[in-house]
Amino acid sequence: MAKKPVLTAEAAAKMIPDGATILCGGFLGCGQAHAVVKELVKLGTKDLTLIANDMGRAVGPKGEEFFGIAALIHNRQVKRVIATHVGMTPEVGEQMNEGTLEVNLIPQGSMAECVRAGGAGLGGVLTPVGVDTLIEESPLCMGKQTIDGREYLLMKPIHADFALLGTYKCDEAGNCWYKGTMRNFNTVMATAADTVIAECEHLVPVGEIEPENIHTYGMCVDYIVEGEAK
Amino acid sequence: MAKKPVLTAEAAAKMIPDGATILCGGFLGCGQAHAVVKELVKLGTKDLTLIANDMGRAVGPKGEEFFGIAALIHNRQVKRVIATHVGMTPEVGEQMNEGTLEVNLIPQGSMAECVRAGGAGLGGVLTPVGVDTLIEESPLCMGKQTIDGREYLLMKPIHADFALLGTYKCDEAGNCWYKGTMRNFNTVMATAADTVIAECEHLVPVGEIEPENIHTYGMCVDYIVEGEAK
Amino acid sequence: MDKSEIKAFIAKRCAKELKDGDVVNLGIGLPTMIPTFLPEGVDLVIHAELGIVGAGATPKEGDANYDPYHVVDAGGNVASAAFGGGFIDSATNFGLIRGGHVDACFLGALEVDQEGNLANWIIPGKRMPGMGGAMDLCVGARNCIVCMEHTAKGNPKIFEKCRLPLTASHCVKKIITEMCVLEVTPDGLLMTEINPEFTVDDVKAATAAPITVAENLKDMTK
Amino acid sequence: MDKSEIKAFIAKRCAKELKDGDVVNLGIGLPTMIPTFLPEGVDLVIHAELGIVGAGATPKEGDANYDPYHVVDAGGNVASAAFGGGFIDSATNFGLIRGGHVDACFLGALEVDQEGNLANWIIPGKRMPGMGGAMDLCVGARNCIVCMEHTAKGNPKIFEKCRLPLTASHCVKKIITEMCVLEVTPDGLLMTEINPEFTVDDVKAATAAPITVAENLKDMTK
Repeated sequence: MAKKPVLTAEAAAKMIPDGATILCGGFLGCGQAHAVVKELVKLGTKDLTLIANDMGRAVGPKGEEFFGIAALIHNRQVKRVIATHVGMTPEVGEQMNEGTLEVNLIPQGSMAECVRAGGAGLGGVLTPVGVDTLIEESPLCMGKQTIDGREYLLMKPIHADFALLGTYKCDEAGNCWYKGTMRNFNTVMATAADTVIAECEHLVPVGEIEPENIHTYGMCVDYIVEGEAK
Repeated sequence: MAKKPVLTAEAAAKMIPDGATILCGGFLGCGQAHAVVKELVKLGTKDLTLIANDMGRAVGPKGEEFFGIAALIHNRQVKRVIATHVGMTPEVGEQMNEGTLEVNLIPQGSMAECVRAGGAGLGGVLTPVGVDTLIEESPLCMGKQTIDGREYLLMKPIHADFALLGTYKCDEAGNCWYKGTMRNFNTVMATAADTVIAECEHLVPVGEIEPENIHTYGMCVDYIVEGEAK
Repeated sequence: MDKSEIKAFIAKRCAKELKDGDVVNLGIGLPTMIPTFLPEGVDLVIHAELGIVGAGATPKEGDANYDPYHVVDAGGNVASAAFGGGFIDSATNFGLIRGGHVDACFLGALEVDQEGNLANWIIPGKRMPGMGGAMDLCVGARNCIVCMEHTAKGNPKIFEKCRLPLTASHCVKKIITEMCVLEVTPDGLLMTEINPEFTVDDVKAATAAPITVAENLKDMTK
Repeated sequence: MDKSEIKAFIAKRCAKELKDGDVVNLGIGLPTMIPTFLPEGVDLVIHAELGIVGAGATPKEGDANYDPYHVVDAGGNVASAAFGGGFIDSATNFGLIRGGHVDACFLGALEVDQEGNLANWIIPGKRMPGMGGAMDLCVGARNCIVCMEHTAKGNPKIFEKCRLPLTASHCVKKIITEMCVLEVTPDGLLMTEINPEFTVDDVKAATAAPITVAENLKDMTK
């Protein structure tokens, strides 16, 4: 199988234009593409739509300032956020109240499933989660259906221009393996974007990840970046 | 975590009553619970509904007669089959033509997705696959919907009384790992049955399967059987 | 009861809901105290939204498995997988939640009502951190149990009908507070157990919904 | 052309559709011959329904990776993962197929028509082996290419409208036979290449649908 191109974090970030929609893997910064995100901050790429479980952390695990994509929020590079929880980045709420940031909150399982649907060619997701809640009014909800006597919301598939994965090991064919809780949304996000950039902490030779233990398949990855976990 | 009970193949097969609906992991017998199936054949459990990619093979990889669940078909223990392909078990077609076996064919991806939906609490699957085909008339199809200008079939979630998994390694907590192409439908089937029996070729101590490399989580498994791949 | 003892008292009663091998999700705060009170031999599978099926003890700095960048929980704290536990992706993980593979979830409430409706994620105009995995858990877990102080600053939290936006409707099966245990039934709230420090009238006065008292009302401390 | 050469001829022309790194699914029979004809430096990711992303060469008995009980293909034959390939479960695998992650699928047809409709899985009352993964592949692959002999025992297989039950509608982008290459366009079939052994009239006579001949008709052997 062909090797995937390996880029610097800067070169990868430069591929992302103003106004892009980005699926950002990671959960409170764990499993996020930190090196590429830092370059996006430097570049000042603006009007981004970020789709991620959360917007990173205002304060990192060891006291870092703006851990993960929190820095993009702080830097006011984001115009819209689709997330499940933004409690650890108070600036999201502030910018929303100012009217400079659109925030769409959806349940964690629905986000995972909608991204999966976007990558798997499904027309939508029929989930009981969100029935009788504000989610019925979300722009991501296409209506309510009763099936076998139970109500379900029809949620929209999510697909984006870019996906930024934060992986542990990545082999030269693009196969990825995530340590611990890094995997989270990364595996589904890898399937649901036009261009997929896998940042890894360790670029390894093909064969180091057993064929049975691949979490994200190389065929989903377009570019590899050697990065860091923080 | 608690250890899962380890049963003999015979004891496991005896838990399955006449008329049961069974999700059978495996693809042409690869990744099938061969030992439990053999005991079901011996017991003569009847009126079974089998849900599986295929009905095994009339002839096994090394010339075996009735490889996998093909033996249950041959033994006329099955009243209904939901499958994607039955070309390697001609008796399925014969019994169908005799009117003694109901056969529902659905596309492979739809079967995987319907079983996944059954295990994941989704109301149905909206897939473009099967539109304008005989699948529209399948008992597993609940209708057609147009979303964003494209037609989709709404397919029924699949859930069963039992799931029989054919795994390679299983640890004492029920975590499973599949070698090669054994995984196929096993991982989704493990989530979509009231009682899940994991047959394994190798019962291993907890820890031998890395926490990141578990394919089927022990929380989904009710019983373990030490078996064989053939 | 001393204010400081209330949480432990509730957590202790919650622990009685669990049996060996149960898969449970514990919300932040009070619910995380529940495992402390499990009897010998009751071993749970702790399910964590962030991707741990069978979470283990919290590692301390210096422990071999202390890894704040790779193994964390939904609060961002360092976490671990228990012996036999595993790591999982979010889609599969929430499939298990929605699919009824989690036996119980314990969580707090801003408001809960006699129909089992729960509000615990938003106060319009004030707090909007997001629902995270709460909606999925309330809908998906086989048993959704609210554990909380019975009142907030003396005001009721249990109503005929929630006023705040819901987390999920018709999901709560049981409410466990420092005063009593309430079951949500088709006929409304049924008090099955009481803390002998309180009278039935105390409970009724602290609750903004009608309560039926079980014929066989038990002492929740026993 | 000698009957025995036809399949290789078609497979050779099919190979020109592919570029380095493409993810392809090859149906049984003729399509499996395509990789033989790839130019140097064109490396494909062979996608197999049974759960291989990046399938490798077929192992022989005695090879270290010969494992007929654990690594097989959708025909039940011994298979392998290529260097860099991986094993995958069916739900994820077909998610990739339906989601447009497979660049091309090559498969045969019982019938194909000018609207790109394809029938290749059932002859009512006769053959009903099941569709396996064919419906998913036809709908999901970015390019669905039919490669087959132009006629069956002298009878046309390319129609204005398929008569047999469809595998999928409006899915076929291109038809490659020993006579010609046909593109399915909104205006019907467009012949872009021809085998110089045949005339345009030969092709038309063997086809039960109108054919438009491209202005710049090319030699498919070049």
